Amino acid sequence: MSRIGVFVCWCGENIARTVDVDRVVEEVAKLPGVRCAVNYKYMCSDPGQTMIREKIASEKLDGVVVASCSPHMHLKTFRKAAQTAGLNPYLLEVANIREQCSWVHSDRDEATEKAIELIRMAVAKVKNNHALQPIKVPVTRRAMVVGGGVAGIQAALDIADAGYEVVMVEREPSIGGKMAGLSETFPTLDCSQCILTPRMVDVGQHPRIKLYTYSEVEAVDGFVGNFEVTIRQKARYVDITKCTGCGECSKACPLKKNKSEFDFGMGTRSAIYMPFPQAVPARPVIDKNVCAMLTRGKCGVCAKKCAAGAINYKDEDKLVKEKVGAVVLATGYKLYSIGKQDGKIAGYGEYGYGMYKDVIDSLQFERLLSASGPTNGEVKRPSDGKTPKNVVFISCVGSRDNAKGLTYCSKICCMYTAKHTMLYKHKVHDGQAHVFYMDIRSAGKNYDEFVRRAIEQDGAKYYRGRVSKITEQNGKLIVRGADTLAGTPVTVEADLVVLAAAMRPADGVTELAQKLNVGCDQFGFLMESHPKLRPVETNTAGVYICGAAQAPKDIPESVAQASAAASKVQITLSAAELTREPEIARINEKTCAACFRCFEACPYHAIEKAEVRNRKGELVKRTARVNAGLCMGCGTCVSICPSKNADIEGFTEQETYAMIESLI
Amino acid sequence: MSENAAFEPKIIAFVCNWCTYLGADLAGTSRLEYPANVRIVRLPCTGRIDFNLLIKAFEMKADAVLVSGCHPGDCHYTSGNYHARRRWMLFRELLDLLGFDMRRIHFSWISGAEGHKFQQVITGITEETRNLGPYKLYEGKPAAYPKFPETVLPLGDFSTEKELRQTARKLLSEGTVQVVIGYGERGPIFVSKAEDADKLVWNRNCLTNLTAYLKRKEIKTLGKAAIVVKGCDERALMVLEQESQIERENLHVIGMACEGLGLPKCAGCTVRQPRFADEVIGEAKPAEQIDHYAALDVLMAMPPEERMGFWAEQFDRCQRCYACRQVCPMCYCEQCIVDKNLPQEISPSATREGNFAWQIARAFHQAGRCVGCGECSRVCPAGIDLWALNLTLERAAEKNFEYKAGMEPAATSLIGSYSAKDEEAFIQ
Amino acid sequence: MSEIIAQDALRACVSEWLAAGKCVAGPRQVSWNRVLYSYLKKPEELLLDSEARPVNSIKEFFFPKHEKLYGYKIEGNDVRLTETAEALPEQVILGGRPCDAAALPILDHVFNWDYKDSQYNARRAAATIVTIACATHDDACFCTSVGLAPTAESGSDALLVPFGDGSYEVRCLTEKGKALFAGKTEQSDKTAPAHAGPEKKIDAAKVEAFARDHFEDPFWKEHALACLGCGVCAYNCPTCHCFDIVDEGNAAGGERARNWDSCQFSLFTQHASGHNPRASQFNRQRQRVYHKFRIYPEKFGETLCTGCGACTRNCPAGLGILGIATEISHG
Amino acid sequence: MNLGYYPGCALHGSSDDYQQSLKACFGALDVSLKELDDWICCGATAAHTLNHKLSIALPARNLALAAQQGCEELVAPCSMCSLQLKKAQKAISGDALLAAEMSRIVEAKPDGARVLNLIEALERVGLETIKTAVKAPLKDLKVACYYGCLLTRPPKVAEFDDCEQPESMERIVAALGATPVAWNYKTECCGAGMTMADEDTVLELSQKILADAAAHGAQSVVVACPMCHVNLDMKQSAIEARYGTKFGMTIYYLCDLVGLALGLAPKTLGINRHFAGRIA
Repeated sequence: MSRIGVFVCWCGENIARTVDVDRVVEEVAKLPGVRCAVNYKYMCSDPGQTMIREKIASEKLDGVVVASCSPHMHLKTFRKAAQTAGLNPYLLEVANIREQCSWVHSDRDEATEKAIELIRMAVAKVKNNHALQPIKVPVTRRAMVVGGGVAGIQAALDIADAGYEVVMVEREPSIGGKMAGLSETFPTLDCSQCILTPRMVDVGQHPRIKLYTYSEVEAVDGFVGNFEVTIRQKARYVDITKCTGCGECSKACPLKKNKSEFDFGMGTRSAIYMPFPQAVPARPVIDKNVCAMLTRGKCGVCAKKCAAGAINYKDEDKLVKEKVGAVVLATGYKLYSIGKQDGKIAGYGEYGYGMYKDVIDSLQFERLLSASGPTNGEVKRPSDGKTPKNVVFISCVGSRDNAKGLTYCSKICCMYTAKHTMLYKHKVHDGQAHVFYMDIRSAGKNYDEFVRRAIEQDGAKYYRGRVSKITEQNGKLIVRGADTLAGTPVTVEADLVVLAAAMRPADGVTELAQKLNVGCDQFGFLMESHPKLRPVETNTAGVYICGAAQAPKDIPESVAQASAAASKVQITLSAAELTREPEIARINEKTCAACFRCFEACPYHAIEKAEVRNRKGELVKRTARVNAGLCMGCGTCVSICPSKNADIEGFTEQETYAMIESLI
Repeated sequence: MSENAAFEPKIIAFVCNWCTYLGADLAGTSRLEYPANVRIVRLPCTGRIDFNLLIKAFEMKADAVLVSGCHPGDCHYTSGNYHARRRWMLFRELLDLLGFDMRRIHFSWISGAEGHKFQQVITGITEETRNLGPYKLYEGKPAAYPKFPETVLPLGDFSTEKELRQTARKLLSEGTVQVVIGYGERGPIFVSKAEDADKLVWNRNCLTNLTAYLKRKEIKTLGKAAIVVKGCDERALMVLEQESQIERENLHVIGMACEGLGLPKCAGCTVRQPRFADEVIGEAKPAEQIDHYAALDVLMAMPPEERMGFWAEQFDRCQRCYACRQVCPMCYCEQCIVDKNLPQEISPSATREGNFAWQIARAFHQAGRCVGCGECSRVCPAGIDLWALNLTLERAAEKNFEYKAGMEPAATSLIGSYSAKDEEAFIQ
Repeated sequence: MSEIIAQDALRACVSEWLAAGKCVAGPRQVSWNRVLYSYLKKPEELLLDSEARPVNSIKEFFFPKHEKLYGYKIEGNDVRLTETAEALPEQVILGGRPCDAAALPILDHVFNWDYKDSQYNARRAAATIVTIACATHDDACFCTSVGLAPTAESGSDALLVPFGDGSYEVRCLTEKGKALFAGKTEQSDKTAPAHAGPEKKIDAAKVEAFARDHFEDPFWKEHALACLGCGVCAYNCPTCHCFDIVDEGNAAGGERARNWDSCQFSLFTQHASGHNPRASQFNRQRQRVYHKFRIYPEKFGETLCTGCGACTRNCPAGLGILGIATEISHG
Repeated sequence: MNLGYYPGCALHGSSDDYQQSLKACFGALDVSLKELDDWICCGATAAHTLNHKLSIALPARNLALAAQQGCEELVAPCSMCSLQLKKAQKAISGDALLAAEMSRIVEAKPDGARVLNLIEALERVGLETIKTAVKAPLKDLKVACYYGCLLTRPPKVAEFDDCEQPESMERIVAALGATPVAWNYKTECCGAGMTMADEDTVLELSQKILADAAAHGAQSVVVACPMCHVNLDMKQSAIEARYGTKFGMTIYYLCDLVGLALGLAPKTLGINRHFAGRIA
């Protein structure tokens, strides 16, 4: 007869209000194999846990059921407690009588009945549970950081400074990300490049950081501690080992009229180009879609000009393999596509983005403000280069819009819009900034003060309301909106309109996420494994996330989160061996018929075709076998296996059937 | 309805840990009330949820069962729900044939963000089940034995017996093989001496699907074998190879062109001429094509409760002699699920419940594998129409996935694989 | 002088018995290719003078394939037994063949030699066996080889011998038999012709002798290769009587039950350790022959076979006692 | 091609000219319009502001009728009708319980038919088909495509290419050889139902629309909504009087233009029954 202890939590009033905890205890105490049953106000509290530990010792319990909140909340907590009391943690189960009982039922009797049954199920399961030992896997003590924006840079530097090798993969020709293109940063108005570029150089020169720019992650195999990553180095047509970065090639290049990606189309670049002067590595790349030599086989000017002979028109994509133990995803963001984009209307047609030259988005405006930008920091409007006297800023373009945009708040727009009005005012003294907003969200150190300054000192006009339509009449943009505080419609005749478009995950993140079996939310932002308690982990062991790839956030937050991810990586890499949850599949090799349907079905390729041989080395039989390092414990193999030679620890057939049979 | 006014159904929900369970938690945190009738069994993934669990739940007097997991594309384990979906697409057809009350088996995709949907689904199911009343499992209306379409049972001539013997003699004397698995006067024989080759016969009594012997220890020890197969038996070899049960190169296949043994399965046979044998003896005229599934339409035309009655009557006769399993080439498990008792997933007792559980398991384990050799039906001492179970799953596989077991050697297993494009209409 | 009864009179009896609340079992066409002894709902279901032989035997009316022994309920930490007070109705087992009936006295020994099996005995007591003598036989039949005959009376309460014209001579052999047919028959001066039955095919004594000193003989291997290891032979044999005892239940309680078991299953002798003393199919087949012709006779002084031929007739692989016994008998 | 036809109150009353044009035009494209038998109000009355359930039940009944009368595609030329029908469909398809309730109320399953407004109906016929059917291309006709407020909104229901800068009507007009002008007021409100209640508003709003169309060089405005037509056409003289500007702007129904391009006489299309402008 087993010796099970049942601990019923009141969760203050949360459970006790609807569930008669005394009756529950009285009833479950009668269950066969239940040694003791008690209830307490807060089981998760220290005294609660102590109670569990003491009972385990005094009653010599060989199984524990805690009836409380969802196992997703506190299963781990209680299992730790059990462990410290010397009980194998996997002999403890949680019966969810809060989220799935007291909170969803109002009838006290019904709720109590259900609670009792839920506990009965849990007891039945625990009786069939058996002790599990954590699994140990070897670790390659190197990390990969995907994305070379400010978050990636921070993570890479932290990990490298801690003494581990880092492989950094950046899609663009240079690291630096969005931040490299910004003008000044809120709330201090210090120059973005002045603070970022030194960090970029650090990365470039760090002895333990291996930099792959103009490269993408092609494939990822393996599992925590043992990833093998295939990286595609896109053909750059420039040998960066020979190149000195003198820049003669770009000067000489005859094709100069190409929209500059770095300037978000506000400026131009040549066919062979360095994205921006402070690029790391300071090496150019040839745009193979425009280069005359690569498209039509005529030209070759850059090659002639290059003293170092670094130009190689025959260059091709290369695939490189790197072994790492942990991965940080810092793939950043892009802006919500507004109005006409490549001929297609994407939303917010009323603002006429893509129809009216002088309606631009916030990042384009950053380039107009930036000293290194196409206008050298002078604010000139795209259509005719005139200095705009009236500029309208519209916030929440795509954000917080259930009707046709995205439901979430992009978080930074309020702040940078305030910043924009200031910087504009500082450059165009007789200019007037108008801001249409829904709410001003300026939580953060010195943030609200910053917004106040924009309004009070730099005289930006703020209208609480949406813009319904922008129309163009003889060179002016007629912005029609509402001031809901004054309760009147507002019409502004603007020279330039800046749309604070929502932040969205960068392109290709979902594909990358799939390669790593990492989840994405409905917007494509990478999923953390717990919103509060595991904010930089993912559900794939060894893969961490930071920066705007996880959710919209500003520079300080991205940097902080990057350091957090970095420290998690360091934990993973800190030992030569790491331990994993043992709730994974096992195969009864004695009765496995080796049909290998599980081998076909396993989503993680965690099943191996193995052979059992006797002492003489003769083949006794073939069998499926589980790779403990790869198995994630989904249990697909269990259902596939007709005679249930595959089973899954923690959710075994025996445990599950016991639960069902306890429901009579 | 009224007499069930007081009736509170028992509903068992099998849900995945990452979507629906979290959805249920969210319903809790959002305080969305729903009836207290549901009992949730948390499993890692819908991919883990096996059909036997559902049957057991009904045996434990569940009035309705729900299976719920992540939306397609959202599986925490990338594809568990796709595998599950494919299985349910097949499994429902089997239950439907048996006359199960399909209004008591529910499937849904509920994400961790869909607390409201969870509330809605559970409320819906509970109300529906309240109206349906308690589930009387395996109780149906008695039904007259249905009138299945008449078919001529073709019977070929068996003039090729001599050739067969010559071939066997040659193989044995030249040492190509150590044993020839073939038919003798009384039944299957295993000829290992060339001079015994004349013991082989080829006549209308060559019924057994000899490929069933390839799984048996006793036979494996006889050395490299040549096996006599008809076109129908040959299909089994494809599946056995696909499932790594035979190494084709270590097996010499003698295909017998066959124009029928006068069995029902011979009507409209599409594989009279073996296609992949090492040598084929004889030439068979193609059979006149018939609609194999017509017989099923007859069964499906009966109202569900009569179908249930029909099967209850049949399964009550089942003795659990396991002849159906033993003659089946596909039943090669080292230990059959019914012979395991930790846990006892399927009752070994010849009770109605036990026999349903067993026959459902046996049939469903053939999903996408059964090659329709009909041996199970032929040997059943109780004359149970097992063919109908297999045929239903064969039709389901063909209808839903254009899949027919044992037709081409390179095929991947139906149950072991999935497609994101699998289309069904029953998952909420 | 003899008693006779016409077929329709017999069917009339059936409906009368049914009306009186008796359970009446007899041969019934259950599917296009199968006749089984089973309980009848109406007299028309009774299949008379048919060539087709029932696949099963009448043993299952006394020793069912699944029989609840007793139930139990779990209450808190203690378990309460609940007796199965199944009131057994009177049974008439009609139309069995002499080789089926002859098995009953044999089973009586098994179920009573030390422990008296109350449930079995109760069923026996409540039943009247009305046998119909065989007018024909097939290749699988060999009753004459084990000391029986188409008109053998062993185990029957009444024997009906067909005239071939649709009527039978009724030979009441016990009080039960007399009681059952009292007033149902007519006087006649005809007596029914006795059918000769199959020629003697095997020699049980020879088989037993062979068994004594050929335990390790390769003969057994050779003759078992085709065996697929199902339970058809044992389950449909009138004399096979092995069973397994299982507990089935859930958290609320359950039952202890007796299920048929067969020595042809690999699990039959499987040890918990995983070791199996009868590891291979030929061991199991040999066991079955031994039990019938050596082990059982040694204990009870009679062969555990009535020559009904069911095993031979129904074996999916064309095996069966007859084949093996014949081989042994003729050298 | 066969399409179901739900006229709604307008096309059987004040906007009879719309119906005349529609029938002529589709006739010429040999599309037969089968009018829904026993149709009732679409719910665009006070219903949708007063009683949510009723505002779904009314269109639901019409949808149920469509299903019963075996019509798979239902043309509702009035933008309010098509909107109401689509709204109901959306609501029902999204909510099993509501669907069940509706089936109870209207005693039939309110599913089936795909609802088409005039633009969608013409798209259904096919731009290519129309192009090839054109006999008299409307070259040198500069026209402002006016969608109004109801046709494209709410976006989730109307599912237009873009509810603020739609282009589907332009595509059709272009196919007829005419030149759609780029202008600002495509989807502004014309005052719609205010016609009776508050004429001033109507006049002001409609004036802006006509003015902007004129400013961008349009000689005429094409609409796909009976209300818009009333306000821009019938009220035009009133507008001109009030604001002292002469527009003389012909207001076409989209099917008018198609009809003309197919070589139908203005009379056949009932254009002569319009008030403002001159016939092209």
